[in-house]
Amino acid sequence: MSGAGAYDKLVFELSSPGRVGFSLPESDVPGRPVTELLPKKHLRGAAAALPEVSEFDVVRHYSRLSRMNYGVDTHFYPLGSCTMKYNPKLNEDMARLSGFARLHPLVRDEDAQGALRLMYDLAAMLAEIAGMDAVSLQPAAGAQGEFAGVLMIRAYHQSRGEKRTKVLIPDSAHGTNPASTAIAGYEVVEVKSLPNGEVDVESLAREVGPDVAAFMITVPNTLGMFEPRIMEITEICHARGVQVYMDGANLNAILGITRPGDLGFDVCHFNLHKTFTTPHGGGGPGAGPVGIKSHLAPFLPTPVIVKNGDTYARDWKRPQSIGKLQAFWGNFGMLVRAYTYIRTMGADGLRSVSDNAVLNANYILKRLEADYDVSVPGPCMHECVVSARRQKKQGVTATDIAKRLLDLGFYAPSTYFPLIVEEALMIEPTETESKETLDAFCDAMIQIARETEREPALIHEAPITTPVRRLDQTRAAREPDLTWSPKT
Amino acid sequence: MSGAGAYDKLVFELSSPGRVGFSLPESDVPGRPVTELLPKKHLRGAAAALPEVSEFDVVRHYSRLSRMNYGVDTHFYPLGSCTMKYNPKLNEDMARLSGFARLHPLVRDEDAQGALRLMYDLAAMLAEIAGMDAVSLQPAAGAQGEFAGVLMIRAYHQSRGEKRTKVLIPDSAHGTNPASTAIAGYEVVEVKSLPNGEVDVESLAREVGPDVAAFMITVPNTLGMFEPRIMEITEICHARGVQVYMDGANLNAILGITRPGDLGFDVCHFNLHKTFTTPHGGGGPGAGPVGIKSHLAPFLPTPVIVKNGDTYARDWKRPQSIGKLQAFWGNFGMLVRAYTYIRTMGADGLRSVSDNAVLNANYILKRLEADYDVSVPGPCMHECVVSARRQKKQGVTATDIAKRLLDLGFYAPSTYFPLIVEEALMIEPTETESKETLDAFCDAMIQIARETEREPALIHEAPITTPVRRLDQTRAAREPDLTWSPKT
Amino acid sequence: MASRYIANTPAEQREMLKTIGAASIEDLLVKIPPKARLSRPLALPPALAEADLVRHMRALAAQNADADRFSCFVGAGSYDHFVPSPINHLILRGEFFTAYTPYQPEASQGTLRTIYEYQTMIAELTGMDVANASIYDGASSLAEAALMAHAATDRREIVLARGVNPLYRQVTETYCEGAGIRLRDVPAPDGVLDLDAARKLVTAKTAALVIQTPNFYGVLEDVAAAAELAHAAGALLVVVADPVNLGVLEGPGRLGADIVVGEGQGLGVPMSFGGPNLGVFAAKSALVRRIPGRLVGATVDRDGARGFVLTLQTREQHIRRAKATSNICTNVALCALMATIYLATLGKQGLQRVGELSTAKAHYTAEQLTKIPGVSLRFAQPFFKEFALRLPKSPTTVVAKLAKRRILPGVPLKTYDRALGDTLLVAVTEQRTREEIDAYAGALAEVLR
Amino acid sequence: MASRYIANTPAEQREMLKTIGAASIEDLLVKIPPKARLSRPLALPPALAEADLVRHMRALAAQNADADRFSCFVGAGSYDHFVPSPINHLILRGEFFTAYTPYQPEASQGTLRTIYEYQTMIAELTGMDVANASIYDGASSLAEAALMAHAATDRREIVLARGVNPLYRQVTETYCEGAGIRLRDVPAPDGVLDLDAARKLVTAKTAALVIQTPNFYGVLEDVAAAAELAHAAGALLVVVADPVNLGVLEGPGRLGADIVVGEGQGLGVPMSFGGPNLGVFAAKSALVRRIPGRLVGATVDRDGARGFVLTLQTREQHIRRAKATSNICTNVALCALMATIYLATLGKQGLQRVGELSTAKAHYTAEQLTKIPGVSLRFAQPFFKEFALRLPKSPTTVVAKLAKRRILPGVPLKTYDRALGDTLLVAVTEQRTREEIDAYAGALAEVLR
Ligand SMILES: Cc1ncc(COP(=O)(O)O)c(C=O)c1O
Ligand SMILES: Cc1ncc(COP(=O)(O)O)c(C=O)c1O
Repeated sequence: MSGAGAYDKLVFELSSPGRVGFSLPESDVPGRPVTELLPKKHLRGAAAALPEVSEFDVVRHYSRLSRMNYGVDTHFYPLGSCTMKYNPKLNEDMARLSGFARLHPLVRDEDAQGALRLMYDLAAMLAEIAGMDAVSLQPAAGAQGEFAGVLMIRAYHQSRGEKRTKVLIPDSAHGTNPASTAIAGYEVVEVKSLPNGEVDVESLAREVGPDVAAFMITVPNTLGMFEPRIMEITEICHARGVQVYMDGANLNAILGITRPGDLGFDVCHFNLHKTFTTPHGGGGPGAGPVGIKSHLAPFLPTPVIVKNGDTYARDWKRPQSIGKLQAFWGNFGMLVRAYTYIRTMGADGLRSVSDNAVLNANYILKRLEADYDVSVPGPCMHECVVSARRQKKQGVTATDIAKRLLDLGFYAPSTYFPLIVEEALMIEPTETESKETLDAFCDAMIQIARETEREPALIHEAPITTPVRRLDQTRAAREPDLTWSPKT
Repeated sequence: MSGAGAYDKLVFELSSPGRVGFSLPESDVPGRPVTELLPKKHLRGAAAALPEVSEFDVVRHYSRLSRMNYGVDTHFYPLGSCTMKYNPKLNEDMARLSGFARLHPLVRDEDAQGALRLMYDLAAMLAEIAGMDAVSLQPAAGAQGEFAGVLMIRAYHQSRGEKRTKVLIPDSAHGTNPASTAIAGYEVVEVKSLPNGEVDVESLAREVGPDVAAFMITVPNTLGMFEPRIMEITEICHARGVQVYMDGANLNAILGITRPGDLGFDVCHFNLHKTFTTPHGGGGPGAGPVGIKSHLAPFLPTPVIVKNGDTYARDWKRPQSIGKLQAFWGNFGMLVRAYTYIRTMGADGLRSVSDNAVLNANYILKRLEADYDVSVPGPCMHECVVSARRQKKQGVTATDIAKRLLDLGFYAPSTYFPLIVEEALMIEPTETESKETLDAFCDAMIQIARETEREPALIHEAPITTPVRRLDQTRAAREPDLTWSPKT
Repeated sequence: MASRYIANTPAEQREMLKTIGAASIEDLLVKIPPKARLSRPLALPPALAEADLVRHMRALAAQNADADRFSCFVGAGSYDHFVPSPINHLILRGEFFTAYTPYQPEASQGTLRTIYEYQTMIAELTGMDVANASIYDGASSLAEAALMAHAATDRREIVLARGVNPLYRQVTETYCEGAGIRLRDVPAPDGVLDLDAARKLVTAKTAALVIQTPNFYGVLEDVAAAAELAHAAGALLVVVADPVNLGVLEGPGRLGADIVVGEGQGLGVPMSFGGPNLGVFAAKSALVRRIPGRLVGATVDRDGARGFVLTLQTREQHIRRAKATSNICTNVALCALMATIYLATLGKQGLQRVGELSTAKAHYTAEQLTKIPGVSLRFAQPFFKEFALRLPKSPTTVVAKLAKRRILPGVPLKTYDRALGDTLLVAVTEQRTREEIDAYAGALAEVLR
Repeated sequence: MASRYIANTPAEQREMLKTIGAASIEDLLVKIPPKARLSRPLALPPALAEADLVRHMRALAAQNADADRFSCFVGAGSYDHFVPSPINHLILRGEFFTAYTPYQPEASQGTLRTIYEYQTMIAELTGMDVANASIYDGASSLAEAALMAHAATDRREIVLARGVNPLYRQVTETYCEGAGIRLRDVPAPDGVLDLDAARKLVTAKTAALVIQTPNFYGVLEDVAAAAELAHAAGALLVVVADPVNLGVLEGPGRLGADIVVGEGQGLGVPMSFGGPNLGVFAAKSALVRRIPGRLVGATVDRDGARGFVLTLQTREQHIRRAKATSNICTNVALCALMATIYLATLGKQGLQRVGELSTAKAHYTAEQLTKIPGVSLRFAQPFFKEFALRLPKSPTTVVAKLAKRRILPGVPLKTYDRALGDTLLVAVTEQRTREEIDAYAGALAEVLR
């Protein structure tokens, strides 16, 4: 691409010795230079080779780099399992109020009453939404929420003197589920799903033995389907002393419709960066609060935000706590955004979120079913998974389709997830997208299906409108080039 | 263009009946509906046909539209006479402090001391920069500054019982000069410049007679050249009772180097959106303060911001004032930005601005002189004018060159201005651009000169990387389509 | 210390000078006569580092009674209407924010499209055929309308209703001076245009009759009657109207206005101590080639694709110079963009709600305040979001006392009209809560006791 | 009332349902067993309109002692460093802000390039070969380093210097529990690592020795000595370091560290009551295939043009699942972007100045405070921007009293170490002015009188 798109600089390549982009005051205190204040052995031998650029260089460089991205603000971003909904601008304004953004984490409770109240109330609202008894806001993301949840389960079993060593996880699960569980010290046992993605309840019933600590499942599952026998499953587990964990990444499907707690789950995490509109930011930060039933409350991460009369405090005296997950109390900035969102929507609004998320996903599923293989017949919940199995036979893979979509002005669905669906394209439209956008996307998908037959070259060549074309992943992994150096 | 660029919607085309993008509270006061409070004849017959879109529709639509623009933040923007320098982000933060942004203009002086002090101090700083005795911050833009300045000159002559009916303006002047002067009630007499763009002083001396109220000139002139005999000119004028007005649009060339007041000017306006970094915003708002010598002070627009002891006030008691130009006191938000900028730079910083602006312009002039005709040999001041005269002979006009530059990732220079240079390309790099950028731009210009000879088709076809290609201006003017309607 | 806003390093300067063939930057300044040179540094306060400057600016800002810290009931041409959050985020996108006037349309379609949308929305709201891309503010828009009426009719008198904002009148006077246009005023003894008086003043010499609705006192004028009267004399009717009210009120164009101007600040533009504002300017299509300022039109590109350009530019100063319809060049495009985003966000229903809420709250406020002994409405006329209140004590004193309680109760009208020395002009937008209104009423009652 | 965050209108819903062939949205929820359905609306506080919500949030924010209204001398892992204005403007560009992890590299080159830049800058500052794209915060970075050291050495003990932030120790403990890794502590009676004690504790069972420099008490540790000691036992040396200090202090990698982790919040990320933060993670290249989290690498596209991709993904959970090097998925990319822009803006000279100013001000503060009778430095060791102060009165009481004067004087260390009941940890960044420091000294003197 030439013109606006033809930019190929790294900030280091703009550097010019002696150019400055900062403005710092002269020292207003008397004193000796740092070279005299500190022993030489601690001081840098040579100044760090950071770029030397002007403020304007910085602004133009990063403005230009931003234009090499697709974002939700600029493109439909139907990435399944990620709930790429609109991130309200108001949330950003609120998170930037200096009473929040400029608050040090280690001020006294008395000096942070507004922040603590917000956290207390947010935890209570999330607990109500999920039907749980308590919520810890500390986990920094979904994966850390899982980790915290599994650790609480572990502490619970330990507190009862039980030695359970395994956690069962369906083969359709997101990778963080087994990873978090393994780090928590459990053996992960993968449970094979039925062809339709549902749990094989009978076989599960056989597997949940006395060595099983927990069963971890995503609801709706990663095929976008509600697990019809879920209450039966949680009952079976409980009957065997097994805790049930719900991966709440797909909560956007069920707000006000059904609640993890009511389904029998003992633990459930939230992804505030999915369901509750905190921005994804190119990969994070998010927030992964974890909700629990009361029997797990003693094990909550410290500190727990509590309310005493009219004041709020951080309670550190939790002898059975699993400990801390982050240095401080959670990704507070994200909590402000999620709080703002929930207070904007209210109960009816949240219910309407899920209603429309489900409607949009089903609309896409319907519109695509003639041209793509559908793994499980609808209705689906908030997302749908189609397969490019048919296209694959003609040499067009899910990846190819994703790349072609980029050329047509859309970000791509999640591909090859869940693992149990061949050539999976996992499409999550969210409730914030309009019918026109869904139609344009479906039209593009159908067009690609046609092109598969008539003009596959268009697809194999794609993308051609992006700042770069398909990239050599193998080379990247074989000869890792992870930092810039002047010779490059 | 397909992909990211292929967006062709107007907000009306996204509208869906009943969709909402706003959030307003329910009324918290008792009372009757508006239909009962107000006589029916005042009420709209039918609701206004505004778009009905969601907040996200709004955000994505305008985000996408923005991507169809080049701006200084994303592209080198060498538009002569416009001083397209970097607009510091800090200015924006300061202008948004609620003590400034949320201040009503009609609060008492006592309730606006910070704002009035800022205005008072800014006026004083501008007066010092230009060597003038007083500055009114009220004019909303350069053209209004001119208008105010000419009106003050007029009031001055009137106050002395003189009837002068003409204002002399060089043919190289910006269009606002004659336009503002005409509106102020003067006959405009165009003065022919010498071939090198300078004033023909001898002929001017003949023209400034007793019927001439003022001579208005841009310094440096619109060819980017300093008028070498300027002090002689102001003297000649003064000797004949003629006031001299300096169009200060090009002040970026002379900060701390020379001052309009010291050159003998009686009036001079500033374009804060040029020299003093307030953003151009796609066409405005700007601010056009006007500076004067003390003999014109009685005629300043009302109110004048004054300081009494430690307090600041708006002084309305100016019986000889030319009156008001805007309902309120000036484009205060822009004043905050300019103030922030001047306080950031200080005297040395401003001097360095002009030094580097001049250096950059001369560098470009030098690098282009082999491939383009240079109207006046250098050194130039902050901008340079080259001519595509040579290219024109080969069928490539200044417009063609401008369009080709768009494809090469640059905005275009000003074209066909000043009018006295054939196929003019007026290039103003500003001090905020780096040598790499200037080199890249010069390389592109030289490439185009080569293409003129070898591949003119590339130039005639340009632009091809922009959201649209060359547009049919004639059709736009012949069949004006100025508002959207559903049938279109 | 090098500046973060200047790119060139000393080494680069040397390199560039070498290319140029100059020994120093001084060498480039040779055309400036030595005696013209400033021989000392500018006497400016010292440069401040970013953090120090922020501290200084915060201190200045804190000395102002802004509408976040004070309850604002001040109007008279600038209003504390709600600004939805996305506006600020979107206008700050550098591609909008740092672009110039869209002279290269192919690289400016973003700006051009938003102006075209703006023109459409303003035409729709005002009930006119066309709207321009903006004028500085409401007052200068009115002044431009007066000049345009003069040019269109070749008549030299403008008749202004007393209900027109007096600050607008002042600006119009400034602009009309040069053209030798005379302003004549129609009294408004009852707070509305005196139609009989107007009929006498509007003659064959009248270029335009100017009214404002709701007028300066908040009172609704009879636009249709004014139109009839003006047209009968062959004059144009210019109506000053605040577009934010036009979700509820009829577009003046549908009632006979030939030109509608107004202050668009209420459409998402911060009050910002009075500027920048947004001058709205709309007209009947017959007048299109006389319109001041920029116009954007739809057209097609070489491939037939829809595109937008600045059009009818022969009206403008950069082409027509001394004969241009106006001297305006830089306008307030970004404020027009704010208004466009505002109107898109509020939309059909929202703008109506803003008007309804403001009216409801203004009437509630009037009710509460007039319960206080000695306080009454100055005019017995239907009003919209603003009203004139007669007080038993000096409005200036009242304002001073209420400021101590963080209430900005309105504008004393004495300065604008000696006859209204006992009158306070009170504006109430949808932003004021019942709590604030009740607090105002309570405080006023106390202060008047 | 329809929501501004939901696009579908009732009419559109009907149309879509028709296409789907369902009568209602309820029909789409059939797979949810009736008894699983929530039969009542969620019991949440009522929805608030934008303006009301803003008012509510402002009220909450006003109840916090933020660093704009209070003089902040609190550190201990979160610092009030200066944030240049452009950072916030740039990260808010929707293309950065609302993008996901760059799984489709062709449409994510913006994010990928910034991460590559970030990795380069962090590697340079820490003196390491590679850095990852970020971990949640400094504490979880340390925890990941402990797990990685365990995996790399197959040893089950981590020896932690007492100078490591105790909150980081707690998090490390949480993470090590599952893997059965044991933490052992080396005392720091004089405020620095007791090398003799360390030598005893670091054995053939030790996966890593962990030190922090400047440590929790602000004191500089001898990294080279620690490296020698650790390596002698075949253990790795993990160093916790705040990258904002590394403009002045030597990159731990050059002194022998194998892994450097730390909290990057000081690099332009707001304190935000402790999160989101920026977990920095850098390592020697030998460890690259064991690094947790994402890595971006340079490569070429089909046409040979430079491009960037997520690479070495087989380390990660979405591929390796239970055997991944870490469970991290969402990280803190946007905070890494802030840091990247911060480091580009400050640059070579600026970061150095930040360190110099902070050190100078910290030492000036220490001098002023220790002039007060009864106040002394807790440790006689070289410190950087933070120091432990022994007070003659309870630090908790002092903090409470100074809060009334809008001074946040530091962190009482009692909670972290009973032996330090008389100690206050004071941090001073370049943001604190002499005026604030002197006011602090004055107030402390008064309070202790
Ligand atoms: C189903 C599911 N579970 C868990 C996660 C992990 O959440 P996070 O990325 O917030 O750590 C994801 C994220 O993509 C997910 O989709
Ligand atoms: C030389 C000159 N004079 C006057 C003006 C008019 O200034 P403004 O656009 O601020 O009205 C300009 C603007 O481009 C200019 O370049």
